Amino acid sequence: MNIKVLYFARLRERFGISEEVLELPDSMAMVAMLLDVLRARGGEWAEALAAGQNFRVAVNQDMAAMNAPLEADDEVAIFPPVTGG
Amino acid sequence: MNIKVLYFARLRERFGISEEVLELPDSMAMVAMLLDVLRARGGEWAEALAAGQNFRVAVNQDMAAMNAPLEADDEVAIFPPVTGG
Amino acid sequence: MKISVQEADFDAGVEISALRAGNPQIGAVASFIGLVRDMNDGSRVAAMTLEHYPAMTHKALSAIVAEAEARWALLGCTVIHRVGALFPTDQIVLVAVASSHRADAFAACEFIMDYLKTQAPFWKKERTPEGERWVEPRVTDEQAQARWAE
Amino acid sequence: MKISVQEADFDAGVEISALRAGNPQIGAVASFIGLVRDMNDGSRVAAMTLEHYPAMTHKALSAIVAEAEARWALLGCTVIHRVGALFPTDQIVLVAVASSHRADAFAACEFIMDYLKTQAPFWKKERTPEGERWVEPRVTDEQAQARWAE
Repeated sequence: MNIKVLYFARLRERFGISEEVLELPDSMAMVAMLLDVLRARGGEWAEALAAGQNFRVAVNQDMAAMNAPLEADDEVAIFPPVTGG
Repeated sequence: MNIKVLYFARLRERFGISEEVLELPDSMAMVAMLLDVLRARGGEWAEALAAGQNFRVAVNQDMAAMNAPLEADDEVAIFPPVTGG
Repeated sequence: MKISVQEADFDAGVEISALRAGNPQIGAVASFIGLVRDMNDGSRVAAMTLEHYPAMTHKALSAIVAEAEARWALLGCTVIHRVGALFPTDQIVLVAVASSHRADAFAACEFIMDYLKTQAPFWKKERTPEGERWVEPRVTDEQAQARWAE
Repeated sequence: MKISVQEADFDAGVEISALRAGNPQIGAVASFIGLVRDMNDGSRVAAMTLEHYPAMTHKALSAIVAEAEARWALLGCTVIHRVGALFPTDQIVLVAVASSHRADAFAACEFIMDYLKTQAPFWKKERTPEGERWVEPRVTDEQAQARWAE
């Protein structure tokens, strides 16, 4: 299934990419598994998304936990803690 | 000594007077004693200023307690609890 | 600190702009506007008269703002309170507080309103279908002020 | 409920007037304006860029306002947040809340700001003499949000 992934702010700059479409096996339909796929790229990906790093995930524009399920064509965003206001 | 006394809002209406100058013996130099003089007038005065009635006193434009001292030419104001804002 | 007691209406936007003008240390402005409602304690209110104790009003408001400035790190404060005849939807009071951070601005603004409600010499008289009546103090206002005591 | 995410500046006075216009049930309007300071974490700030996640921003702000409306008796709410390039003394955000009584207006206004600070997808990048840097989240903002949890 295809998952659209967006990156914002410091993470967008570190990864050098703002948006991509990943094809995941249907068996990997969870936020934590998507993150494993990204970490497997190594380098900045492994470092910035390591357990204990301070980042947030939204699924279809709602804040989501690591065990949130994913479905085909979902939009997942990965970003640092927000600092508006 | 002379004490200027002001009345506001509901108390001004009940007493039918907004301002007067009282001559008090120097020995009665305390808010509580001024109030005794006023209560001695009877009628609305005795009723509205009775112990337990909800009114406030200011001396020289500062909120004051019953045992606050008075000096010649002080300005004492007697009024209901405030309701601005 | 700007304190005004006046019959005239005020422009809250102009006051807030003036309060923060030219000070780049200000990161937060909290403000409050109190308005005349057309209903109070179950009666329709057609109009209201705000009486005050002129010699004391400015002094009392200054003392309240000075106390707020002692408690929080403020960068400016404006308090405007109207007196005289007022009608539903009219503005009664503006409190605007500037600070570097929002927690100080919010706390000081609410503190000033709570003290103004119980310490500043204003009295409201409402005109209702049942006649004129003086507004009664609210227990909740006393409680709101009391929570700031250490 | 009015929610806007925009590059353009806003006129807080106009927004507050529009919020309360024509509703004589409104007795209280609490509002907050956040501004760009010229100093943050010990460095001078020459400019700032506010990035956001457009598809999510409006949805997140709407959810925060809806939660405030569920908790307090509100009669209107306006939230405006700017994005793009901003400079010291520029306005960043306006939150204005109307209610019958001041306690509800103050609480809801502060609640919305506290949640906006930790839940709405905005990120600030500052330009300082030492170069550009992303603003770090503050522990005090997390704590401010946490106190609203039951």
